[in-house]
Amino acid sequence: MTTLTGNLSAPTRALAEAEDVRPTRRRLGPGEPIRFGGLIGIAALLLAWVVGSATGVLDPRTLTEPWTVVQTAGTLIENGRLQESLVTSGIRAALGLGLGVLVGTVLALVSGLSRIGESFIDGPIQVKRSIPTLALIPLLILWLGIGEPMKVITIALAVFVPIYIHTHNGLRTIEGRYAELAETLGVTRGEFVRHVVLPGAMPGFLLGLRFAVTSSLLALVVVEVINATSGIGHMITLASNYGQTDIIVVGLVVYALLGVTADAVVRLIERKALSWRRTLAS
Amino acid sequence: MTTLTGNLSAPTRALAEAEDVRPTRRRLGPGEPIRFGGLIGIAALLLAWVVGSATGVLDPRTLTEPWTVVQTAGTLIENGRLQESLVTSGIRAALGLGLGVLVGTVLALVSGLSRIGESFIDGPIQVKRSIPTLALIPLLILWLGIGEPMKVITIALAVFVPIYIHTHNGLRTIEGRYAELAETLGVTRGEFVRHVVLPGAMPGFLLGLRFAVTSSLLALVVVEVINATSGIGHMITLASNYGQTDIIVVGLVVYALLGVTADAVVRLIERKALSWRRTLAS
Amino acid sequence: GGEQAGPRLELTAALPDAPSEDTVLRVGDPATQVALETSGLIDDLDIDVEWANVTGGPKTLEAFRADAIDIGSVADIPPLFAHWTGTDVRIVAARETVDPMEHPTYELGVAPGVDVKSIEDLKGKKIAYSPGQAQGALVLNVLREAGLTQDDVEFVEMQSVDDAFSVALASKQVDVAPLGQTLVKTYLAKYERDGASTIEPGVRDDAWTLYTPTTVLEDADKAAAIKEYVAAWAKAQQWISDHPDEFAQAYYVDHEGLSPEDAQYVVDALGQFTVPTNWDEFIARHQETVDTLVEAQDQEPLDVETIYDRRYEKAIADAVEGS
Amino acid sequence: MASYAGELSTEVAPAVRVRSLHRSFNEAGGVLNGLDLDIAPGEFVALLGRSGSGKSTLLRSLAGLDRGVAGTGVIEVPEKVSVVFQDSRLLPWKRVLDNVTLGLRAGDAADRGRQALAEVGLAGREKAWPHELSGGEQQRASLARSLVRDPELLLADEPFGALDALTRIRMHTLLRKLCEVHQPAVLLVTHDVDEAIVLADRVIVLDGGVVRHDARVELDGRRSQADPAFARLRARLLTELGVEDDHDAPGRHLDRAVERAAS
Amino acid sequence: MASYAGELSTEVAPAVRVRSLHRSFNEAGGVLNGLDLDIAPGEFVALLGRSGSGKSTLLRSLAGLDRGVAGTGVIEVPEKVSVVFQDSRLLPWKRVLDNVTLGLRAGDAADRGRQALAEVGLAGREKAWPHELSGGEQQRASLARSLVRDPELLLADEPFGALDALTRIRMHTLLRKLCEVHQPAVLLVTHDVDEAIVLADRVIVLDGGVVRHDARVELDGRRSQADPAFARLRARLLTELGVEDDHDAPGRHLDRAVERAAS
Ligand SMILES: Nc1ncnc2c1ncn2[C@@H]1O[C@H](COP(=O)(O)OP(=O)(O)OP(=O)(O)O)[C@@H](O)[C@H]1O
Ligand SMILES: Nc1ncnc2c1ncn2[C@@H]1O[C@H](COP(=O)(O)OP(=O)(O)OP(=O)(O)O)[C@@H](O)[C@H]1O
Ligand SMILES: [Mg+2]
Ligand SMILES: [Mg+2]
Repeated sequence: MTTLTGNLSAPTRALAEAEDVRPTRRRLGPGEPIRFGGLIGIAALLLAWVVGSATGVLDPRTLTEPWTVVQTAGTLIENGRLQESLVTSGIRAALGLGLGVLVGTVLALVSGLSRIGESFIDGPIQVKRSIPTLALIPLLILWLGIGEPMKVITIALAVFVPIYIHTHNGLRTIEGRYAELAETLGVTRGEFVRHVVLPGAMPGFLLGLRFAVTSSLLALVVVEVINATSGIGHMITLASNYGQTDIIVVGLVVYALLGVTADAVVRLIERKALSWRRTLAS
Repeated sequence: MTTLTGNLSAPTRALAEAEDVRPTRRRLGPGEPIRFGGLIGIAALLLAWVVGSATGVLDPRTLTEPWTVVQTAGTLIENGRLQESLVTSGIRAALGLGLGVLVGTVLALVSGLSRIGESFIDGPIQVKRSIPTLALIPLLILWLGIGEPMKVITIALAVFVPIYIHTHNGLRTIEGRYAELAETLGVTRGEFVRHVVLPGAMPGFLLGLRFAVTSSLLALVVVEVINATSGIGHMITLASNYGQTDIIVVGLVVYALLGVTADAVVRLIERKALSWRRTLAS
Repeated sequence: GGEQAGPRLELTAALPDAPSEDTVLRVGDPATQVALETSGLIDDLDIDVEWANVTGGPKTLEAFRADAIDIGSVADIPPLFAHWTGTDVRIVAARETVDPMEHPTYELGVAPGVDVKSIEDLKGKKIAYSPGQAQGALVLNVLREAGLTQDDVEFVEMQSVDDAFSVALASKQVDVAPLGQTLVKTYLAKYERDGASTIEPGVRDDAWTLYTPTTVLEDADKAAAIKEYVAAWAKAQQWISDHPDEFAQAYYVDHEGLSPEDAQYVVDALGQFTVPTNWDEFIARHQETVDTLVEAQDQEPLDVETIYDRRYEKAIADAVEGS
Repeated sequence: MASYAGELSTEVAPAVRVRSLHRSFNEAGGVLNGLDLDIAPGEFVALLGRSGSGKSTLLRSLAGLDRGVAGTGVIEVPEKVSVVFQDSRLLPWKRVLDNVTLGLRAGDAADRGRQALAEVGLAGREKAWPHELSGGEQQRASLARSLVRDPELLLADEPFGALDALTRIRMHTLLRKLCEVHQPAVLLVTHDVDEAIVLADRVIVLDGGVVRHDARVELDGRRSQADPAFARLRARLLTELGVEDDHDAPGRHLDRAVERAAS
Repeated sequence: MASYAGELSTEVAPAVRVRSLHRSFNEAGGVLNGLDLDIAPGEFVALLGRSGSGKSTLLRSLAGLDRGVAGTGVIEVPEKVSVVFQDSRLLPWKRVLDNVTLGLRAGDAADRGRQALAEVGLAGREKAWPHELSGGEQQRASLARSLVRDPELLLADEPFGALDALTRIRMHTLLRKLCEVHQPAVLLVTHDVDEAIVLADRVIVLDGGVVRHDARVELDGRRSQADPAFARLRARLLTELGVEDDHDAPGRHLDRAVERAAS
């Protein structure tokens, strides 16, 4: 007998209404999510940093001590540089992200739903993503100048690739039987896209978005090297030219915070938008 | 009546055995793949380059003409630099890729199958991927020196992130009913991983591999800046130091070739390994 | 630094004569490596050297902090920033150009169609400015020389990564930008017909140094090895000046992948080097640069003399005069 | 009842016309081997056949869903075809009502969908996700989806397989009512011979890739198993399907009787 | 035949013991409301009930698959439980044989799997992908997977729903044979009252979240619809399920008769 408690046969024990004895079965999935479990690893990382710095295992010239970083961040906030950088970079990243997501999604739809579209779009995108963004900058400067448009478009170029690939892949791996169903329901192509393709490709799209968000942040470091006077990327580049490790580390901490938060937000959206799924995770 | 041919009612026309009249139904999926369709877009790109260069629309000082690139490539092959670079970079990328794929997969399995594992592993990986690789280099140099191990590990660090995220995601989105099934079949955890988790997460893993392959190539540009004397990345960096646009473009063409080929190989593997799927694409 | 540290040496103590047998000096100085190897001078160097292909300020500094190399070869700006950001370094060798005004390391690139004939014309122009890089310091020095202040011009902040400056010039995003000699040739070759030009900066920018972390100098074996190395280095610089064609071929063509014409151009442009046996003037000019940076970039004032290890001044002098 | 196809002369153009239909999935052998079939407008045909005999394959051919499958033959079907798939095939990311009204372009689509759901006994479940429905409920939702769009041809692949007796009878009644109103041609796959006889104007048996048996149901009025004609037709169809007598259980009960006798 | 549970006294520990089982998916109301059930070792129980009455919910509870579902109650089941799911639930990435032998730790797993497939009429399809099987073939593959592992308790959720009459009889025979050899306790969900009576030692009807009706099948030897006892039990069960008379079709045929009379 497989039961949770062993003493059920004891005749004195009444079967109370609230009793809940279920067969124990080896659980193979990952089980219930741990509340705020995601923070444990980050806390461990922080702890390692603190301990490593305090004991001198980590050389402060390579990785500034956490307390110095807090202090430097304080100074940067006091003189307004950090906030200013955040706002500038935030606007750039958001614009680039928005543009990239839009372009990536549209291209993925065109290429995903028509073989002709695919044969024209897919190859060049594979070429694009094989080429370092850094190497494209001279071309972009020549075509777009060194102002904001160039920066936003460079970010968008970094963003649209994961969106395209994931959405295209998500779309193509929608189960064929749903397309069959749609065909027999006589839906228009527009309805098919809206009701079958987009929701079906949504998991792929959202995974792509997780990468796109990070890409938009990372692209800042590349674009803010050129004609920028503020921005997180500019702050980091400048500091690394001067070798100001503490400022670099402040920048990286900001990156980590932004990255982890953005990722958590996308995953929250994922959980909400894909609540219809019954997966190993749920 | 919805038929392919309109003249079926003509009494003279015998219904030959080979006649094949099927109901026409609006096709909503992408349809049959076009053979070598993927090359059309790339061919178009090449054509645009050739025409743009020939007509002078593309300034050769920004984007070298194709013929000059061929010529430069010829020179580089003659004096052996290209082959040497390819071999050096190839070995680095392959080692980094192998290591990264291994580590990424193992971490994804641990984190995907246990909530404890996830809470320790997932956060730090999100932090890692929010931070520009370039910014990690000083730390890696500190810990690993400036030799080959540092280069291979930096590539592996760039590679393991997409592998981890995609495999983890693929694993978590396996349909819950298959885990249920496995539980009732009384399989061991090992069997569960082998027969349910790995094949179920395979589509995700392979998508991750597409990104990993590109990442390993792109990471070359970053690592071969440091104490390298050959390699494609080194070649490009050196050439851009000296403004040798033609060599840069040769490097980029090599990148594009490698990237597109690698991607095509992974997609071929995908088609073979996932032949059990019935999707919009098939 | 190094795996097995030798006996400790005070920074003021006399340099020991010879390092112990197993001392290995890790050097990031590919040009000298090529010169030594090509000339055969390497045979005279009786210490073990492990060469690293690391150049430029940020990379050498990184490598110092990671204890990956012992000595680096850079212009005069990186040691300053190393100092200002907390890595204690010492300059152990200095090099100048024989005819510095004729052979500047950098020229000022002028965008096509922009009328700049001399540095006085810079007034009101858009200048690419990379704080923290040698190019940035050069721009400040040029302005000082021209009697202009930062307010007289418009700085466009951007980093001089790769050919970013020449691209910015070509697309007329900036009017003026400092270009290293390696880029001047390609820039003019491409855009001279559109009206692009370059002018000489009119300030000296030829200072070149070897620098090393003080921790390395505190290791008696390493300090002794560096004494050997700077001597060989000095001879190598002389050899480079005497054999420009051989060096052009060996370094710029074979090692760096330039075409022979470009290599020739660069070597000609850079001119002949000389290794001063007395550093007083060198240090005085360096102090000027420091003061400019302190003023323009709000850096902490520095008596530059303190980051020179003049024990090696004598070692070099002995070597140069002895030969 | 002139609308009943069974009573029409053959001059009227059939709603479905299939001629020498061949389909095969591999070289080994065909699933359909020269099948001919006519269904008159408004006619209700039940399709019987062994598991794996090709019933779904035929339905998919008629629905034009077998593009990739090798074969020849002529198929003519009306414009508006509606399919009830063997799996219920609800879009997992749409709630039940949205699944039912998908592609419905009437202004009152939602109302019609709600009504159809009520008719199949799913009133109040409009906002449920498909995975929250029981097997039979999913099947009924998928039935509602087909019925709500008034097809000229209804292809139903075992639409009542997961339903209990009472629900099944209700669905029969519903289907009959709708057929009377809209007069679609119907091809209904079922494994239940009784169901076939009760519902259909004609029962065909698929075997060896052709229509092996084609029986018009000549019963009238209340069709009951008690009717000897019903029983005769039933017995004939079961024989066609290879069953000597229904629900006989030679193995166990015989054995037990023997054992008992021996003990 | 002492092994038949129906003939055992109640002192023997039951294979399955369920006490006041409650399960609900939302606040609105429970699906199971204090259900009690004992199944003796080796006993074959058929479970009838309306679509949506909670049959699958009960089976999932017994299989320990409803961790997330709110509820209370005591469930005791044997160690080795095998489940035939309402959907066939074959792993799409494994060929049929691999699906059947998954987790089977016998040395001759492949042989046993092959034999099981042959027994359910799928000989030669070992290497097929699940999507290449017809609905009924998938169901049989999933049946083979459960039968090949000799469970102490077999929970089968409409395992014959997609099978034609002949195949169904064959599967009945197979199931009976295996039950006789291995004597598992069986809880089989079915919508077919005849099937329930033919196969089971006991038929229970689930309604309102409790066992509403519990009938021991006292028929012996050959169980045939012709047997009046069979017919009585059948009628009683159908009444329990809410059906007055089976396969009556008041609507259409009556209407037609009336119309005919009027014309
Ligand atoms: N995609 C496929 N590839 C290969 N064989 C297939 C495929 N689809 C169906 N078959 C085979 O064709 C035959 C007919 O299948 P079909 O689905 O038409 O049967 P069916 O009559 O609907 O059976 P059931 O009553 O079990 O649903 C079966 O033997 C099946 O295995
Ligand atoms: N995950 C769920 N969330 C919400 N409601 C559910 C869920 N699963 C089942 N239900 C509801 O619980 C009731 C019982 O479902 P169950 O699947 O047990 O029915 P069943 O008796 O097996 O029916 P059928 O014969 O149609 O398969 C149904 O009304 C169903 O809609
Ligand atoms: Mg079928
Ligand atoms: Mg059920």
